[in-house]
Amino acid sequence: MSAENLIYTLLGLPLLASALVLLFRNQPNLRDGQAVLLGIISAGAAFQLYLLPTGASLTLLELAPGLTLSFTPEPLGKLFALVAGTLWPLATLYTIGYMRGAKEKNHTRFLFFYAVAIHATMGIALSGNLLTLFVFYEMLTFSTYPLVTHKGDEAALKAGRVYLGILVASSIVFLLFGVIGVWAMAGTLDFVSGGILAGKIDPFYVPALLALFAFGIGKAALMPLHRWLPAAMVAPTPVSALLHAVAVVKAGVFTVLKVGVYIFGIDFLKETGGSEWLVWVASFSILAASIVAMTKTNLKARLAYSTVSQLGYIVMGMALATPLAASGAALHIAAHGAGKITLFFCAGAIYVAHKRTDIQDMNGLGRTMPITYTAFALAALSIMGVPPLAGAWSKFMLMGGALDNGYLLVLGVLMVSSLLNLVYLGEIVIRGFFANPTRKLKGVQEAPLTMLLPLSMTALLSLALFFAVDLFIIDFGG
Amino acid sequence: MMQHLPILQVLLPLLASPFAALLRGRDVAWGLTFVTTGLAFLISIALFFQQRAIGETMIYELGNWAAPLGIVYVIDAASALVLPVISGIGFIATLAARQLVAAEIDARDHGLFYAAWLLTIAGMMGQVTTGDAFNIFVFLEISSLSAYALVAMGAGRDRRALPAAFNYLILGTVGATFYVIGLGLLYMLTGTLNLADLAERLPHVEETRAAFTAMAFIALGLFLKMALFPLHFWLVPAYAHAPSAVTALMASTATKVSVYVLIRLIFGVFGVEFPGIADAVGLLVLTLGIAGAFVGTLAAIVETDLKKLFAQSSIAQLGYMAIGIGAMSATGLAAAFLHLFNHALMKGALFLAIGMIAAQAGRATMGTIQGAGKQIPITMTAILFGGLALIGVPLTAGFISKLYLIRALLEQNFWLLAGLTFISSALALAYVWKIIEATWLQPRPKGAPVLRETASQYIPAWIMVVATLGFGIYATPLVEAAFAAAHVFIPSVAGAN
Amino acid sequence: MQDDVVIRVVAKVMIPAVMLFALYVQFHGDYGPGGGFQAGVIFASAFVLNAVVFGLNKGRHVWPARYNLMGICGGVLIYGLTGVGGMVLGENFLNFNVLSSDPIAGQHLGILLVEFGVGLTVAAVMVMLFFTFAGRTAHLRLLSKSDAHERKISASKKRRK
Amino acid sequence: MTAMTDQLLGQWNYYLVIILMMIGFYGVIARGNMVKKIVGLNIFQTSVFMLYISMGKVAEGSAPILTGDPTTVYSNPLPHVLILTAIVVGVSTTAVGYALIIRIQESFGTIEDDDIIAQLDDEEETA
Amino acid sequence: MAGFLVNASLIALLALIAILALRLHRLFAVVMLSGAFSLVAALQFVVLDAVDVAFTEAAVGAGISTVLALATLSLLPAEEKPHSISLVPAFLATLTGLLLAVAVTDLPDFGDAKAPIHNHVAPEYIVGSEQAIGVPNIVTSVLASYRSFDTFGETLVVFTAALAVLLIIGGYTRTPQKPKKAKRKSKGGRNAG
Repeated sequence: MSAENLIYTLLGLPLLASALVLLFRNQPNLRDGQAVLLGIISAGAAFQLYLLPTGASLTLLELAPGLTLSFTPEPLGKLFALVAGTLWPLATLYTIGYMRGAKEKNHTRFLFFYAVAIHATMGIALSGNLLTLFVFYEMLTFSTYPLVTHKGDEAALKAGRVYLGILVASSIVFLLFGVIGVWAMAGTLDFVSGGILAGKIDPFYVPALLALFAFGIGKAALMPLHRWLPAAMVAPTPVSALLHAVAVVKAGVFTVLKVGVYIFGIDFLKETGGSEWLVWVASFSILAASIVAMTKTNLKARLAYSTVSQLGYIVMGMALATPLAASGAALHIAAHGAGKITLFFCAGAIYVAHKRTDIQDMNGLGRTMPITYTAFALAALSIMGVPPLAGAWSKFMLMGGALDNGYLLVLGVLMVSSLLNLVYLGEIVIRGFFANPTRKLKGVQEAPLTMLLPLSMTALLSLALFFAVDLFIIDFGG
Repeated sequence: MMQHLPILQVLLPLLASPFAALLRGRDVAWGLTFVTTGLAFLISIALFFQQRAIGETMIYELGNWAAPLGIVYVIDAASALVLPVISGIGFIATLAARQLVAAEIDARDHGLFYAAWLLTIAGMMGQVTTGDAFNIFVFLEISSLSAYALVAMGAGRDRRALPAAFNYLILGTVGATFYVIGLGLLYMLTGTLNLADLAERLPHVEETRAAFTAMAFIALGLFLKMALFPLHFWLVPAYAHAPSAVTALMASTATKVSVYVLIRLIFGVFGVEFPGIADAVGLLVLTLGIAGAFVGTLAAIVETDLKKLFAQSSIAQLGYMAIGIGAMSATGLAAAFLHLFNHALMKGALFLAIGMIAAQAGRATMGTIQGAGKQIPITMTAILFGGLALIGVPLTAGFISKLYLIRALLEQNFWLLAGLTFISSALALAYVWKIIEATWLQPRPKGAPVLRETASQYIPAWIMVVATLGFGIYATPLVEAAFAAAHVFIPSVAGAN
Repeated sequence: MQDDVVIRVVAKVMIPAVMLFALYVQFHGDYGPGGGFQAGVIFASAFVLNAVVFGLNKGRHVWPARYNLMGICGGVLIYGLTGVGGMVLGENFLNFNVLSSDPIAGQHLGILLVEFGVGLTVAAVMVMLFFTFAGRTAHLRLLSKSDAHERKISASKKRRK
Repeated sequence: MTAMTDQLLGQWNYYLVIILMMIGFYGVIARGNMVKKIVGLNIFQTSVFMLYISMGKVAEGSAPILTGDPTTVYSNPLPHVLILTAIVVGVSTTAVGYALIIRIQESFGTIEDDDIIAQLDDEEETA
Repeated sequence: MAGFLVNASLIALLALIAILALRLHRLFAVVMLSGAFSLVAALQFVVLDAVDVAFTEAAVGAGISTVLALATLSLLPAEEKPHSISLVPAFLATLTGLLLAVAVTDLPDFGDAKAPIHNHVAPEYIVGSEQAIGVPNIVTSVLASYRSFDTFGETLVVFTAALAVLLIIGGYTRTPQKPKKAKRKSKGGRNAG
């Protein structure tokens, strides 16, 4: 298939899936089955698009002279599309298992918005200019709101309010201004490798403009705009998986990275030093989040804060303004995606099997649910950056990037955060395998296959990523 | 017949009005109004394309007396752009009026009501089309007088409409009188009243203090008419207590016409080179515009009566048009025209939707609409989109005008102003969010009146919403038209888009 | 004054004279000062005088409100349609030359017509204004008393029958 | 001498007219009583008319009614025409204004600005 | 010189009347004074060769306005609430006045035949109307033919005013006397809606 058709396919399949979900709302198996099937197809399409040479472009319509809705898959976008495309079917499969296992209601509505969210994510990944990206960014926010408030009780609504409030406000107040500012100065919004702002803007304004984006993209959960992420933990686990690994936060950091690379341009950032301040903000975000994570005993909350700190890595990768670091950041999107989704899958599996969310109640569980815990351990190691797991490469490249620009302190930050990871993720694994159960674990056994299958696959994925890494390293020149 | 379109545009409603006044029985009068406004709308569209096809200014000499002896009608890129706004809004508002007016005005008054309604529309179109400075005043008074009466009709449900109308009358007349004074000075200096002729003869006397004073008085009068901060205090009560249909009609047209007349006189007669204009109008209007934008938005945030809330936001939106004018550049003017057009659409949608609620519940307050999202989802969605457009979210018309406004400011390196403009417009999020939350995220309180919606109630508002989205998704022709309009006053120097 | 015969008699004489003067102003406007507007005002004043002296109700009978509105609208239409005549005859709106074979005559005709339109509207409007205001504020002292007087007379008439 | 008096005459005329205008304008914006506002408005407008008529005057001119005598100097008719229209507009506004005053008196029992505002404030508080 | 004296004294008289009209508190007197103001203004217009305008001003200002005002007064309290001179408006008025005064200094002189207004458009009316229209009263020919559209507009303004007055005090849409009533009314509206 030609690149154009692939773009259509990737954008279209999720919409088709959502439509079919509504159509088959009364035949659950048909409804769920087609979602998974279409997911698998889209994963294949994403992979094929990833292998195709870049350069294809597709313009939907022109709002105003020089202002279009268009899609141009560049390496970074294709990588993100691949991540989202591959994780979608797994997540859907898992969702079905979870929803049936945990007796949640409104499957149809849930699956519908799930698919719409994937559509928005694809739009973000393939967007050819800032405007398109912004549109799909907002679409993602609004389509995930019903998922976050799925339970519909007071707590869920409150969380939903925080979620919408922070994401919408930040994007309208800062991001939109950034977009308009860029357009007014550069006369275009297209993503061009090497950036479009070089020479168009007085270097004095660069840090301010960058700030508009860094804080405008609330989805990147850069402190202090991270509050919505833990708040959204009230949602069912598949949503957390979607938010943390597949769509929302990934879309956030992806946007930051894309803006840094294709709007500002790495070299431009480097020579103006406009992103230096962001390095330190990111470092703070990394460490602070990790420390908060250690204080949490609720499993999902702890994972949430670990995400916040991991996102800091990616933002920092952009802020370091070296090709190596940027590639590292890009790779980390994939690595952390695979790792974190596994962790959440496991958390969900534990909840379904054991109905517990607090870490203290999980002593010795590893012996009754070995597969889940093995997967959890693998993913945790990957997040910590232990070879032979995907996380190792990305962290390594980030450190290299930090060295290139002589940020020795950043090196320290990365080391410390890895140690902290070891502490707060390791604890869970150790309790699982070696601590003695606080009470009888009668009747607790592995979660249903529909859940085990995805989580073990994603776990293996982070293993595979380590060896096939060459395929996923994007060269941003240098 | 085609060559008569410029006059028919205004003449049709003018002549239909006496008939409407004589008609008893509300549906007859309404039908006549509906048909007339519909025809006027078609004519204005035809004129727009006719003018585009010809590509130059069309002149219609009334009584075949050539200017400056007689009065001429002028259709150029600018008036051709503004006419469809007025006639279009007039048409849609009439469509909605059938229900709104039935709910708020005694049926025996409908004939007179629609007569005045037609006059105010015709008066506004007359101001836009005419090429004679004094004729502007005459039609200004036609539209204003009928507007005072229409606003006062709100007394049928809320007596506060009466003092509102009275103050509106006093201030409106003062504004018009200031305009006449300024015009008198101009006439004394040049001996002509024809706008084109004025523009031609003014340079000979532009160094005089009298010319400057004339400009000051004309500008002041029109500031008052267009409710530019701080001369805006008459607007909110007038819009808030007028009948819903009237609010919908006037909120999206009345002040816009004054903005247009201001542009026509300041740029079309005095011109950007006129000594002192950059400070007197440029800077002044810029500062007042920004101030108005903030004052209006902040007032809207704390307001709980929806009509008042959106009236306040109109103050802010007028501020943005003023900013576009104050930028004193082709892009700025184009932005002003764009926002004039787009804001008419959004406010039309909002006030039509709110009018429907007010007509049912008596008043439209935050309490009235709390949790109404479940009961009248379609109407509330219209309000949602209108609000998003006010904020300037992409894919709505509001985004386009904001885009060019900021660009106009950055072109001149007004960084601070651009920032302020954007912040104030982002603040709109606060009051729009307030409404969204009340409507969609909160439960309907116990014992709250049950709201209903029928197709005939929300279709008018939705026509506007669709237009708002349409011009947000495909704005290219509009942008071109706006720049063409701007280049009527500021010859093309800055690049097209 | 309400019972003052002198005033009532003088008024009876005055009113036609005023109307005549109004007509003069209306149609002599081409040659001297005056025209439709002034004529209309004067014409209306005759009715006002009538109503003031002989009472509101009687005044109303002389010129019922319904016709009044017709007069108001009719004047506007006369003016407008005179202008449209120019259009129909192939020239622009309000072109009077073509109203007759000879331009000058056409102009005269046109001016006559439009001035009449103005006069009609203005007269009708002024009468309407007076009656509406006076009707709303019916306890205008002088009016109410003359009304009372009127009632007395009609009552006595009834008795005679 | 005559030139000087003419000068004086001209300037004086305009200045006096301006003073009239300002008296009227003050009446409009200063007075809380609505009848006073309307009266002030009339004075304001009438003096503006006077400005126009003054500018139309030609020294030793006569009313612009053709006498047939070619030597006669006529004053400028155009301002007269404009002001005729303006006067009519003025009286129309006045009529509407008085009509509103009547309604306000009926439904508020007063025509003083501040009293009405006070009433409305009480209403707000009770509501 | 005589012209000047007449002019100046008339305007001085006008100023006197105007000030009185604003100072007095008895509305009846105020209205009467404003009528007088119009009459004197009419005189002034005659002096300035504007006979038509004088005629109209007298008929309107001293006639209609006064009648309407009296009709209105019969409803109103006889006295205005006493006010002290308010400073801000006075300041604004003076400011506007000064602005105008500055402008006047370089306007063409009063009665100056060389002023642009007497040499640009007006002459064509004075000379041309004879042949083009053939009506001696130039005002009439300008009013009814050259600028006939303005006069059409003027007629429409009168028409509008009539509509407005009919709607406001002649109409059927009444004000609910108490806020309570308004609520009930609105409820009715809701049931209808």
